[in-house]
Amino acid sequence: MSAPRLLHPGAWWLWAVALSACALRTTNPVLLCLIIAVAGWVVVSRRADVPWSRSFASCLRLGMIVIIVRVVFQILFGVRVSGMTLFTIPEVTLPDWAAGVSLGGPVTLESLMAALYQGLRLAAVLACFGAATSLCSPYRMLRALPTVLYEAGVAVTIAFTFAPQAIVASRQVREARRLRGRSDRGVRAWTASALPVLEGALDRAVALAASMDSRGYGRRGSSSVAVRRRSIGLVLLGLVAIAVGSYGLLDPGAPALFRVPALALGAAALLGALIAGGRSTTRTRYRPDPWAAPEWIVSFAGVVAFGSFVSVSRMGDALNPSTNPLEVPAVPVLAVVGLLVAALPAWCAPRPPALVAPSTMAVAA
Amino acid sequence: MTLPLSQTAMKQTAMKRSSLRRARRALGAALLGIAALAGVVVGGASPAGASSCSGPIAGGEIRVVLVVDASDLGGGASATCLVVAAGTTGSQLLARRGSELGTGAPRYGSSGLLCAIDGRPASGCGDRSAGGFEYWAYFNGSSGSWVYGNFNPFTRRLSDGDIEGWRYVSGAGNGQDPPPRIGPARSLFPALAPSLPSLPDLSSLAPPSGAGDSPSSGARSAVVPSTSPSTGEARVDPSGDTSVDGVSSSTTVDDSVAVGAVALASSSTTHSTTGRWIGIAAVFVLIAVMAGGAWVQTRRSR
Amino acid sequence: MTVATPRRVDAVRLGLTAWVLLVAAFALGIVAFAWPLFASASSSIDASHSNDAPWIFVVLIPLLIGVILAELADGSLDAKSVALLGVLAASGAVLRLPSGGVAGFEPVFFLLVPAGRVFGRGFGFVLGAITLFVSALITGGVGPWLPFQMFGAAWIGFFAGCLPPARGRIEIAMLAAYGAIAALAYGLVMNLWFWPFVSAGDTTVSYVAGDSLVDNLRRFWGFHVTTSFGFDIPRAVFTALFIVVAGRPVLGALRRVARRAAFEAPVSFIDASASGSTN
Amino acid sequence: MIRFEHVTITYPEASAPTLVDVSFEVPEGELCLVVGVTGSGKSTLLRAVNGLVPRFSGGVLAGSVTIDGLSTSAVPPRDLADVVGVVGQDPAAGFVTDYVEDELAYAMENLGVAPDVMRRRVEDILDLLGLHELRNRPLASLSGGQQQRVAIGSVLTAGPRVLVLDEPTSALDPAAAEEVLAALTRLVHDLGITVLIAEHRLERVVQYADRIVMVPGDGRQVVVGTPAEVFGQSSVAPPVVELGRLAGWAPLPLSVRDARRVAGPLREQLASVDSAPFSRATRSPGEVIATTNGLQASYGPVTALRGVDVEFRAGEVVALMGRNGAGKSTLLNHLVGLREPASGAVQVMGSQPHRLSARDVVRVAGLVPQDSGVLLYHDTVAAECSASDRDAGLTNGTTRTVLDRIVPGVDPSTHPRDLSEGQRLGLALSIVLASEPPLLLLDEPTRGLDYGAKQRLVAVLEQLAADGHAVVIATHDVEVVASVADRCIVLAEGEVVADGPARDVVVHSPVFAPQVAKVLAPLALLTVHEVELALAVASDSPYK
Repeated sequence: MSAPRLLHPGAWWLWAVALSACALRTTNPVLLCLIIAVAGWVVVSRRADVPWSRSFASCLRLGMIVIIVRVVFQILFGVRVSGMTLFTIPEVTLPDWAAGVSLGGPVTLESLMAALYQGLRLAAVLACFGAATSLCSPYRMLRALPTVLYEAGVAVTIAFTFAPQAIVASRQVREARRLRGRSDRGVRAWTASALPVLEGALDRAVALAASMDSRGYGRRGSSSVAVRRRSIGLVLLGLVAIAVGSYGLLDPGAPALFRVPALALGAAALLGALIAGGRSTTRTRYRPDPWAAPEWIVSFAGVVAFGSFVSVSRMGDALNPSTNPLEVPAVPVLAVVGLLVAALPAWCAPRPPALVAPSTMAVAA
Repeated sequence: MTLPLSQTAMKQTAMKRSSLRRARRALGAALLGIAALAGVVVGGASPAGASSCSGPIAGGEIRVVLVVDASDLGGGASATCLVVAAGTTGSQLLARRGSELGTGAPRYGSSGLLCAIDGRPASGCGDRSAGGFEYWAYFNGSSGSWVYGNFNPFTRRLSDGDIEGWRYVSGAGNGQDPPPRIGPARSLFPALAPSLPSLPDLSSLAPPSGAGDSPSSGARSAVVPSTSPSTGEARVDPSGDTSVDGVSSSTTVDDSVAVGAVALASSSTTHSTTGRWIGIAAVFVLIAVMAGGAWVQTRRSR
Repeated sequence: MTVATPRRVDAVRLGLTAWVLLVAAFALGIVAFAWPLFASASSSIDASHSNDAPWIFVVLIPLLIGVILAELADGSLDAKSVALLGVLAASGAVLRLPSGGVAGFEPVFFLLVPAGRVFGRGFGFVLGAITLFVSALITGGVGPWLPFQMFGAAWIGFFAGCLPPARGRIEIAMLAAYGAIAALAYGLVMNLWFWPFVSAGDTTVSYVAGDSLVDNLRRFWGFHVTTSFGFDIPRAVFTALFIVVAGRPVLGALRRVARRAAFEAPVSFIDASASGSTN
Repeated sequence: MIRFEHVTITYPEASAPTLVDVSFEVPEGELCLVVGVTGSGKSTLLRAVNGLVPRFSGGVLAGSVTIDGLSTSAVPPRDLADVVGVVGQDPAAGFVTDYVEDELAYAMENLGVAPDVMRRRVEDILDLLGLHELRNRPLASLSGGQQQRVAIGSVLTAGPRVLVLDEPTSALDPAAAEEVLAALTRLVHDLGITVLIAEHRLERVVQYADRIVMVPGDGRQVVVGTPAEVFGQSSVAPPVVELGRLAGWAPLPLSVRDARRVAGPLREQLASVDSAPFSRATRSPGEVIATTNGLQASYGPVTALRGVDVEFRAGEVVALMGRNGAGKSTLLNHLVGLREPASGAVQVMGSQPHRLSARDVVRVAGLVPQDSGVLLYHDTVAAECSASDRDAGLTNGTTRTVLDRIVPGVDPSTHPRDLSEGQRLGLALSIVLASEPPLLLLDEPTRGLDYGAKQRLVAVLEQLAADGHAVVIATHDVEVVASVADRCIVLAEGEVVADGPARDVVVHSPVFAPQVAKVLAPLALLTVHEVELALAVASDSPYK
């Protein structure tokens, strides 16, 4: 248990992505619920006390909504699979311009369960994303960007810094409207206040640019031709691979190699290009986040869980319980164990330090 | 300026509290959802009743023959005449057949692709093979010959006298894939006649006209009763199903299907449901513990 | 005061590589968004790992955006552009707040379109991507859809920068029309990507892998009409209205700052020793 | 260190050059003060030091600017980052990151300083500027003074030899200004950094300056020299210098301390004179216009006002003083009905402002907010004026006439944001005044105004008071208070700690006393003008 510090955002994201990949491989409600629980547990025990750590809760709520939407969708548009009819709603057929789809009819338990499973899966994926966002500070995330994306990162940072001020400014402007004897409520007031805020923002941008310029912004070693060639080459390779991959994805005739492997290769090449390009800048990072044992453990935990799911899916249908006929979902022990491993970060990750959050997220609430 | 600051500060604290509360509520909600789900899963499916294909059909009902050819999976080919409500879709027809023969409902992939009929194949869905893909190809034979159906069983609505065919093929996934080996003959529809109890004489049966290329024995016998108007229809089906071809197919399903059916039946009923329930219970206890722990933690951090 | 005839600013210049990347990205974008329509029944998309394809794109799209941003940034993204980007992105995100990021009332484009118009394609592209990224981070709305939103918005900004030169009323009308169309297209495309998730499996409006393009399109249209028109139409109308109402002043403000930030402003040193230096 | 040689700067689309043939030199380790009226080109001169002008702004620079041997024509600003550090007017506007530490490191990241070196320098700067306890704080949560110091630190970390600051203290309250100036002098004395400052609040900085560059504007030659030399002839000068001129002291005292040393005789001479007659508070306040009793206000956990009881009468000018965050702005907002009192009551002309509709409020009370710019959101001055006439339902042209009375000769076609500080304030003021509210509130009206603009503002306020308005100004500017306020209310922690005649309150406060009062204490004279009058009386008093 190391001293309180923020874990490298990359580790959290790896963990979360692996977990969501697990969720994608199953419609087993039990496992999905377990995934959500694991994510929640880790978030609760390792999130910093900062505004953005709330996003997990909101993602859970969103997940709930997704489930409901999916089920309602099934009830309205569901094609009537045979089975135990729960209730029947009157049939309607939409006009042709709306593609003449027909709504309503008898609603069966089987169809509802299928919808529920699918909704649950999406909810689980959302929960994983929510976990990642609420576990790592966006600022750290930006600092972890590859250096070629530095400019974009700076732009985002500026946006973070400026957003709350823009909100304050818009409030002042609305007050100012009242001072000038205009109503400060309603959409009109809101729109009218938008413009002065924008103008202030733009003036602000000019001042900011001057300050950045005089503080050495954009002072980078001209990227050497070799490096540039290398990164461009990588990019092209990546593009070709992706093209092949997406072709293979769509054409049944294409050999298996032309599919996911090709796309993976493409992704790798692009990533390589980003990193290779980074070498060319003379910029340095102040106190970069270390990638130490805890980072390894956390990301490893996620990978283990994913591995367990893959091996389970090899063994049979336990990950996708049939809803028609409706059967009691089996609980593959291996997958459960894998998910428990994924819960390890709740203990292995260092506690976050007590840091004061900048007002960005707060005001946004 | 102090007021925006103080406000943000205030907002932050407020939000922290509310966010924790939300997180807790959300976890609780998740648990509730799970409980509800568990409760629902207990309910089983009950097969719907069926009306006779040889008997008179009521208005709003249609007669459809469904040919399923699983020969490539070691199963036989069978033709089943069913009476269903007008506007039934191809997928509904399949499900209905499954419930009538007791061979269980077809299995679909999450993308809506038909994966298995009568539990065949046991796993996998449209996997690749040497010949391209192994999948259930959908045909329509209402015209008297099989037409590769580029249509979607979920949206395809059937009309009276339709002959639908499924064959498990290994092919490129286009019109070149082979059709079912039972020809889509009108004769697949049993003549309407009063039902007189007698035993079917299977030996005296001639091969049907327009039966598909090299029909398997199972397939031939399967279509027989419907070809001889004199016999075949007249018999009470042990399963209480008066549908002649229901009988015929059910009697003539070869062992593999029978075995498959048994296996499938057992898989949906007898295999250790209790064990599964225990497993589920265990996991949910786990989840409950986590949720509780999370709740306590958020409480403490307040 | 050159308000009347401002020169066309190009805050982020596009090199050859950038163009190649953009074209490639556009193509991939089409695949990423429209794969449900082209996927054939038994292609691996709905074979064993049924939903992998979209998730592959969830990984690919951000990478691609990253590469493009890096390429655009390389050299041509100077302090002024970055500062403007940041501030405009923040304003866009803030504009989005009252709508809570709900699809219905989406004033983002109302800033994005004029900005792309004034500062050029490249800038529009970057601004679109960054604005949605920022607002997602601020509202905690990070999810699998984010890369696609960024991508969509980026293109909206890009094409806003490609619109033909026009002045006064015509310009406003053109922008408003473009805004409305863009908003509609955005919703449509987002749905297209999202469709297979919401309604995978067995509904009359759900995606059926391998079904004929026409049928899938029909069903998709059904899905779109039944689910999203409620949001998309108002969004398009709002965007157009905004641009009609506030378009002129916004354009004015942007052009003013383009002047004050003096993109491509003539800089010269008259000096005994050194002279004729440029930015 | 800094050398300007025959520098003439012309902006694009500008008819005349902003600076003409400017030549001066600042040796290493000096603190050089740039003075001049608003719009005289001070900022241009400062930004030319590291080449932001013309590289950033566009334009033509004739002549040459060399820093530490580097010519700005050869080296772009970003490559001068480790030679010149430039801090803009509004520090917050220059912040790129969100946390103090990151902000300090930002410049070094751009320069590619090695991580360990970076770490060390950040620590050094944190100690040097006394920011160490703020290192993990978000920038937005800092006070003005702290922000200004962080801004300075953020350019210092690059290790420049020259530091250029544009009005570093004009927006700060006296205490915060002291913090910043103390830090600056430490830099000059300990690190031998050359500092170039532009500042309106001369009284704050003159005493630290080694050299003055006076930019008269409108194309006249700049005057360079020691403070004493320059102020001998300059039109703009801090009160203590003017007092010195009046009393004919030589050398001219630049700080209160110097002045007190030589002020003995003057004090004796004036001791006999009873200051009462010169106290300009001869206006007789009229009927009560606004009152608050037991006014409470709070933002969530923090209480902004706790039980404030004040009243404002027609025809008096009341100064509202106190630290930042003492509750001044909050009180004003309540008086104009922007906030609803948590408890207690606010009465303006017998009605509760927050109950009134926007249209009615402006007829009762008008507020010119701290950033007067937010009142303006049309694209020309003319549009603003006509809009304000429409809003308040006045006959067309009313606002314009008011504007002409306050700041004559503003080009109606200019964009409000292109106006000078003083003009913009004038425009905002006239918009508020157009509907003639009996209660007029101004929040920090003198921020960023030069002496001339301040004097005009004072005149306007006098006029308004004479017309029977109740004028309330929340300000840090003790000199303005001294010259215009009849009554002074001091807020602290949201409570009224002093409320009485400006003279009594101000003279006895170490913080709020104007320079003249400090020099002449215990005499209750506040401005040079009063001293003049007093001297006139004293000279023909029987004692001589």
